[in-house]
Amino acid sequence: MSRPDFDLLVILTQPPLAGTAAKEGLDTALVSATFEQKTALAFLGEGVLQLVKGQQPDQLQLKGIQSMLKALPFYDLQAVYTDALALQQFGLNPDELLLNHQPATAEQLQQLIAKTTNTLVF
Amino acid sequence: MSRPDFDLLVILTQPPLAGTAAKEGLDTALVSATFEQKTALAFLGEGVLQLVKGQQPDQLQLKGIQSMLKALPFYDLQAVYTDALALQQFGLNPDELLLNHQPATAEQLQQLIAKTTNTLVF
Amino acid sequence: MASLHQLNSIQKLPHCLRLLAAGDQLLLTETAVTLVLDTESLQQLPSGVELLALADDLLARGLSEKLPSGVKAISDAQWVEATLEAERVCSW
Amino acid sequence: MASLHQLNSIQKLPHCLRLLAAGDQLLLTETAVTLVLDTESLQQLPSGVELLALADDLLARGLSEKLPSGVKAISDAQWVEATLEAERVCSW
Amino acid sequence: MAAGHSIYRVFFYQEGVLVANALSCPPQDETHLTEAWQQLAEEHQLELVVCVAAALKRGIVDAKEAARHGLEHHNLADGFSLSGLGQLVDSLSQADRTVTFTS
Amino acid sequence: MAAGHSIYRVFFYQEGVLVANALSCPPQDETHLTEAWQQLAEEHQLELVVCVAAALKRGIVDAKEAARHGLEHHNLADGFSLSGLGQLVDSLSQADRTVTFTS
Repeated sequence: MSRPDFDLLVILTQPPLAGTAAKEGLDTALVSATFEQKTALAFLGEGVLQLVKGQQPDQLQLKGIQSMLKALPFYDLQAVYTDALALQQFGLNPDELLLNHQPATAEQLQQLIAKTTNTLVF
Repeated sequence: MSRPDFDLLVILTQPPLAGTAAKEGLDTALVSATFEQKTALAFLGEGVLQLVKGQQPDQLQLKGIQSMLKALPFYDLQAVYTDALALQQFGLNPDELLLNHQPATAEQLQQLIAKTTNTLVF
Repeated sequence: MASLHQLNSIQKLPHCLRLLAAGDQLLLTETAVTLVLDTESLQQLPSGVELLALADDLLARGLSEKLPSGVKAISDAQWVEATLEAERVCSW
Repeated sequence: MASLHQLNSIQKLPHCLRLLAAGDQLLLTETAVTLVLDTESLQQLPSGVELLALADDLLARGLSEKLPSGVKAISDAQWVEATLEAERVCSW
Repeated sequence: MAAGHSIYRVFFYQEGVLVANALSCPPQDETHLTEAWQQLAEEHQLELVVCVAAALKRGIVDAKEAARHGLEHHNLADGFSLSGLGQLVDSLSQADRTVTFTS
Repeated sequence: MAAGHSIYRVFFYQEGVLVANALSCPPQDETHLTEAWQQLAEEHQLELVVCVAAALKRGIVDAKEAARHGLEHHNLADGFSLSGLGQLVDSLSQADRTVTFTS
């Protein structure tokens, strides 16, 4: 294999406020970036709903990951992909979402995995 | 509502050896029958796979619910329904399965819920 | 009023969907409220089923403004009323 | 050999299915071995993907005798080998 | 409850028993569920019953069960009591309406 | 391991941290997972590391964390140690192959 593009790809599949998996995945991605590992993040399926603006988790005395997502640009983690099919399924306009992200087809996501050393799914 | 047919319907939806939900559901149904509540049991979706014969959970040092199922006839719990569509989906012949059970269509299962006071899903 | 079905995760939708009867209500709670955006899945609902979603769960996930016309958002107090008005409650 | 995908629950199949590439292997473990009976879902697998299932998980659930021709049962030792032969392992 | 309805019993089983772990320390900005149930129960005189079989399996023990299993420590939170599935069946038959919250 | 491969580290996070609860009492005819890991670790000199943030949230504490949070009891099983996510990232970059077991 040629030198991989990324050391770690973290895939987030959970919708907002579904237990702690999304937060734990994001924590892992941020720690990885902090340790100077080349790190990418992908939102798959219901995971794309994490990027919906105007979420108010305090309404349920919960904490979402949106405030962490807004802080991403300050970490060395700029490779953010979203599942284009899921965006379409949920009727979400990519431009209306949080974060600078790149909608990707299933084929593009397959290639991303193929060019990454380790992939963790949350 | 006219007098219900059953006090409690327990629906098992989990495949074999998927955590403790199926066992906990079956425990609840058996305790209910022991307390002289009219109790019914239904296997829905992947739950029908609990009735496949020849399971060897000890292979994984686990305990399935099959030995408990074989003891059902000794409790006052004879109303056992299976999801006919799921049986077809998994290519299971109703006669090849454990227990004396009645395959039921979605409509028949809907009527079962309508004629039962409480339904718990496991 | 027949059964009130409570669905708290879209993973359980396939089972729940088949046991919904005309006259029943389906209440979306917790993460299942994301279904309100999933037009394709909503079309699979049998006719004669009223679709409800918990207002706080929608709000928390930023979905209140995106509610399609066929879904009614209800408060926690209305939820309690709905459990008492229904003949029975079935939680998936 | 490209990626070895490990799937331990059919709930996660929809995600996993879309990220399988030709040349990948899909290993069914734990409750996901029930997929071997689900002909309709198996037909959705992209071509060029080798389908494996853990022998012990099949045996424990009484499915060893019901294995369709397209699925290969493997032992725990073969599983370890498969993780080393693959370029990477992706667990769903 | 504000509308005059009364709650007969709250029964914790399956994964729900983990709420009764007195050693849980969620981050300070998250709701401490164990404490929230304790407060609610105290204010409204609710009975909080935890399924004993489900609890033991998941490492939630009271002083009595700890002694019985030879364990040094125990962790069932105050306000919760361990009991059997019979209590669930009793609640089902006594209450006008049963509402389940699944995981 | 029988085939000569070595295991760098076992990292428990998310729901996996519940394995390290020393107070678990599964029924006698079921595998006691906590003890099984302890035995395996002793036989093969494995390092069993539990994610500290995930553990605290789920009520798994060692003596030090219990003291820090003013708790009377602690329940981290012997043979396990609490540590941060940095250990997971270190393992990912050091090992030839990482295999994850999800819940």
